[in-house]
Amino acid sequence: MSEAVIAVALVWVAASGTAVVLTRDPLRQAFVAGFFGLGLAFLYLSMQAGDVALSQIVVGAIALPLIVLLSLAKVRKGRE
Amino acid sequence: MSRRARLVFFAVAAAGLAVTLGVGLAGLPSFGSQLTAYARMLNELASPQRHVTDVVSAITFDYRGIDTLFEEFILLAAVAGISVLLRPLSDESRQLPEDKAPNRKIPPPSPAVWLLAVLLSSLLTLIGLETITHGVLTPGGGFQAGVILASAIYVIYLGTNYATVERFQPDPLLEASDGVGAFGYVVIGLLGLLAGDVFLSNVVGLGVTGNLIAGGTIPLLNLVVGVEVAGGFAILASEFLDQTAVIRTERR
Amino acid sequence: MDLVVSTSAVIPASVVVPLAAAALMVGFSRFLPRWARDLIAIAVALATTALTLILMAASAGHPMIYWFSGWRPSAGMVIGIDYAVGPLGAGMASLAGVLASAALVYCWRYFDSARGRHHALVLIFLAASVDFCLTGDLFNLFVAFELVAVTAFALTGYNAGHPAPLQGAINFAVTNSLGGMSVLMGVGFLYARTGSLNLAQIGQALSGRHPDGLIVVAFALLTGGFLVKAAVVPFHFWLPDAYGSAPIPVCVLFAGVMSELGLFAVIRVWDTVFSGLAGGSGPRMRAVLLGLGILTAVVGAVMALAQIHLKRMLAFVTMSHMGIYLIGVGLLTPLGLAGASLLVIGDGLAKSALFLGVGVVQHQRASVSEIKLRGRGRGLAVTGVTIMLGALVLADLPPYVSSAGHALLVKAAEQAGLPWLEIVIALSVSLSSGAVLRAAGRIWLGWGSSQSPRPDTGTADDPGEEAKDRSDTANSANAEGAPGTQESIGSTDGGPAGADRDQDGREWSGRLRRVPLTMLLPPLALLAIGLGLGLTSGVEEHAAAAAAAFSDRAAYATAVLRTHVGPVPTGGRVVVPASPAASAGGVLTDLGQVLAALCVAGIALDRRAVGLRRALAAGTGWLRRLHSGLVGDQVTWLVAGLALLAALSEAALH
Amino acid sequence: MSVLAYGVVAWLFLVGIYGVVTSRNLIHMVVCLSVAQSATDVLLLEIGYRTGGHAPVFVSLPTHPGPAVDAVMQALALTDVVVGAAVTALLLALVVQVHKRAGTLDPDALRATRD
Repeated sequence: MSEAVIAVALVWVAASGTAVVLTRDPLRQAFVAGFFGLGLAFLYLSMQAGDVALSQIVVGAIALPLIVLLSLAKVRKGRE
Repeated sequence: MSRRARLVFFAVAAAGLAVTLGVGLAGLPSFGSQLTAYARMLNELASPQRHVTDVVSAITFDYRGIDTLFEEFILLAAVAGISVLLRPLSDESRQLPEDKAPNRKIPPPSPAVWLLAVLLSSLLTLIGLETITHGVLTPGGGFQAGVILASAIYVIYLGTNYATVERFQPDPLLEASDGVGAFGYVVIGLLGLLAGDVFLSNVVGLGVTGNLIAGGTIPLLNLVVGVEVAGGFAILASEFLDQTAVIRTERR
Repeated sequence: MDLVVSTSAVIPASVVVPLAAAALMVGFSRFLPRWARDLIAIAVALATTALTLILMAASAGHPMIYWFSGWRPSAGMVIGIDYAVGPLGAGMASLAGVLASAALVYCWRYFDSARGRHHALVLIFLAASVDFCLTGDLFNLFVAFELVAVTAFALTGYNAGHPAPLQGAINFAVTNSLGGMSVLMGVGFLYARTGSLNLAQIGQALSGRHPDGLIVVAFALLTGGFLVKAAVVPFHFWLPDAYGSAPIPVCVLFAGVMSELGLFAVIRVWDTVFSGLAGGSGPRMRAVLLGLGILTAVVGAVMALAQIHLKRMLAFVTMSHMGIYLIGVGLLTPLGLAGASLLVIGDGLAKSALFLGVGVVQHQRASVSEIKLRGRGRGLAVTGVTIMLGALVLADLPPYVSSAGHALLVKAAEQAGLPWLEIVIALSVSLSSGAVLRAAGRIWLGWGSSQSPRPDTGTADDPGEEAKDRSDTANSANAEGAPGTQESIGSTDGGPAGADRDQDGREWSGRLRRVPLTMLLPPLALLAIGLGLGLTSGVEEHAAAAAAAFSDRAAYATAVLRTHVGPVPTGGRVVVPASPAASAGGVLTDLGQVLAALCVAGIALDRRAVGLRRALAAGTGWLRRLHSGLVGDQVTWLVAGLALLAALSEAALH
Repeated sequence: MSVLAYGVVAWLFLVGIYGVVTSRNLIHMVVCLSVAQSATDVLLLEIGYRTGGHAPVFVSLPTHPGPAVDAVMQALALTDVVVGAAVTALLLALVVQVHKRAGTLDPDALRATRD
């Protein structure tokens, strides 16, 4: 059973990773990256790696999106 | 190279790298079939020797403690680098944040949102502190808790405005916590040296397995790393926020 | 060779002292006056250098093993992380300490309002370099690799007021973090196969076994990642962008220490892990490494000759010398390694002196374009002598330690039956030193034409770039009074302003300010150290003994694992054929190189040889176009390089 | 299962690098680089996985029957996540400043000191 869960998580991670690369607009990409981070955390949890899953959630859900969105706000403001 | 030439060249190179990775990955033992002797030994030894239940924190803070010391300084260097890179330069100035700018009338945050922000922020702080203290027992620990504590500050910004959050994160305090956290890790390591043993060796009583305060120096290191990471990520977020909200470059 | 598990506190102190000082400086630098920050940083860097020198002396006879957290191996199974301190590693760490101290002293006036964080980053860089040289654990090597990289990204982009350093930092950051990922995958593969992360134990597990696909790919990924940091062709494209635009004191750390760490890791991993593999892969692997080394040396030298931007020229000189060190290391013999290590020390000091000299020129003349500086070297005589002497030392001027290294390298090449290597080394050294001598001749003696040799003016030195280039010069106003907003390094928010910054850069237009001593002395001190080392007797024997101890895999494994493994090493001393005839021959070849460099400079400056120069410029046009500075191209080259290296190591190891 | 598990590692790494090489926006490139970085974490944890293994937490309660998962690999992956976050944040800071000074985010339009 756990192997099936890992397989699902692997497919989710591979698909969302590709989606992150293919979405060229950085704003939408930030959200897809959040989804990709969640997939990674789910994969790590399914592989019994609690510590790494927690730090992936924390980095992927809090640190990375916050910084990417703030950078986008600065870059977008600079353009007007 | 032109973009097309680069794409063709990349396709060939990526095919080569794919074959290389394929050959390497094919040599690995099949997925989930192998547990190395080193891992089996540590899984058995960690709990009786270090009186901790979470083997991963025993490995990160004791068996391979010097790795984590350098990992903390990677974070310290990154945060110091970012605050150096994003500092206001001579042709830039700190002006009124956007929500206070004269030509923009932004309604003050409604009390309901402000209350939600306070509740959420205190909840996150509790979760952060709990993650630090339980780092010895369950998955979690200094780094994860530090980021959660830093996010507790930024929930206030989401709920209110820039001026309010500025009060909650004075720069001297954040820099001090960042520096003290990293320095604390070194001091705890030096305890072993001062006691005549080697660097990072455990000189603090081990306590009873399963208790919150058990595992000798591991809870202390967890706490110190939590302080450093909280200060570090708070500085990180405040630098990016300052760049967005406050710092303007005079158009030459 | 007795085995000692040293519990001396010097080993952890050499890493912990700079780290603790950096942490305190990040935390509390805003409360310290500026001079206090500089003094503390310099004192800590010098203390670290002293500690590593003690380690070098103490570990001369036998490797000193230090187990952190007290976890010694039990039943042959390594549990904790160890430092295996040998004379070669400690020597490299001492060089890092010396250069960091020189850079911090140079910073005293250069960055008048340098922030405490800049010094903290330099100290963390130093600590990471020391850990890189001493660690015996493969994953700790990766963590030190990343720590050196992170501090280097931030220091490269320090002049955030100009696009060039920032673009250089981005190219540098993207390629080096991909190199780091490749190293980490190599570590994962080796752990999956041998179940250990300790270099000695992995070496034991692999010794005598025939390499299969996984081991070959693990070698290629590890070595490829380290070669990215060592800036070897085809991984080198980030180097001119990063070194050519970083602030001068940072260039000293990069050119003298960081690239050499990459090569140190390559030979450390080969000697302790892969050299025990069955299948006699030594000679074939030697061919691969020598090929890469020769390619890097020649490409670096030719590109150096084609530059007129002084810092980019020195970046390519650094790359060319990395190729020469790789030739020495690639011979895979202790004598070759000894020659390469002496060259690393001698040339490292000389390259740093050159960068500091160029820094003085930029600080006083607000330009780094050889053409624009033509004939404006008067008043900077000391710097002129420093740069010319540094260029001659790079060409292995006899009394200097680098000429001793060159002599050892030539002997090693002969012993390996490849005497023609000496010609390749002589060619690339004379070209690269010739380029620097040409620049010095044009600036200080006013020879040569004042037009840029190439019709296209897409050089980095268009007036706009150069006018803004004064960012490195912190607060000095440009004597020519060109407006250009004065980007001072310090921020406006209360960094204690140096006296001359208050008048916002107009206070000395016209009167050339005297070059501060703290900017003049470090280059001379570095050259003096090189001369001193060169004159001490027996430096070759020490280097040869250190290299022999370094490349003795069985002795290393025995020392680390404390169980007698395989035949007890005889610890045979490497016979250094220091017969007078050989050393006389060595001196002759060195002088020959120096003369060749002078001839190259002479031809390049001679007005009549315009046709030759234009032909050379046209001939290397395609090479210069390859160095496009685009991060997409550089990453593509990196991927191609990894795949190529995997194919070559497959052929070599099987 | 091995092919899927290890195939995802190679796929993520190459897709991440493809994103970096063909990117037209520096922020997009940095996020693609973090995708490639996560491929190394997945590889480390896959090497450490043991079929039917439970998390390396040993409480005194009746433990899960099978062996535990490799805790050393989790410690390495933890360090790698931290390194990835640090490098990504540093790169974003560089990108913000490059946009301010060079005015563009297109990597192909950026010219380092070309010579």
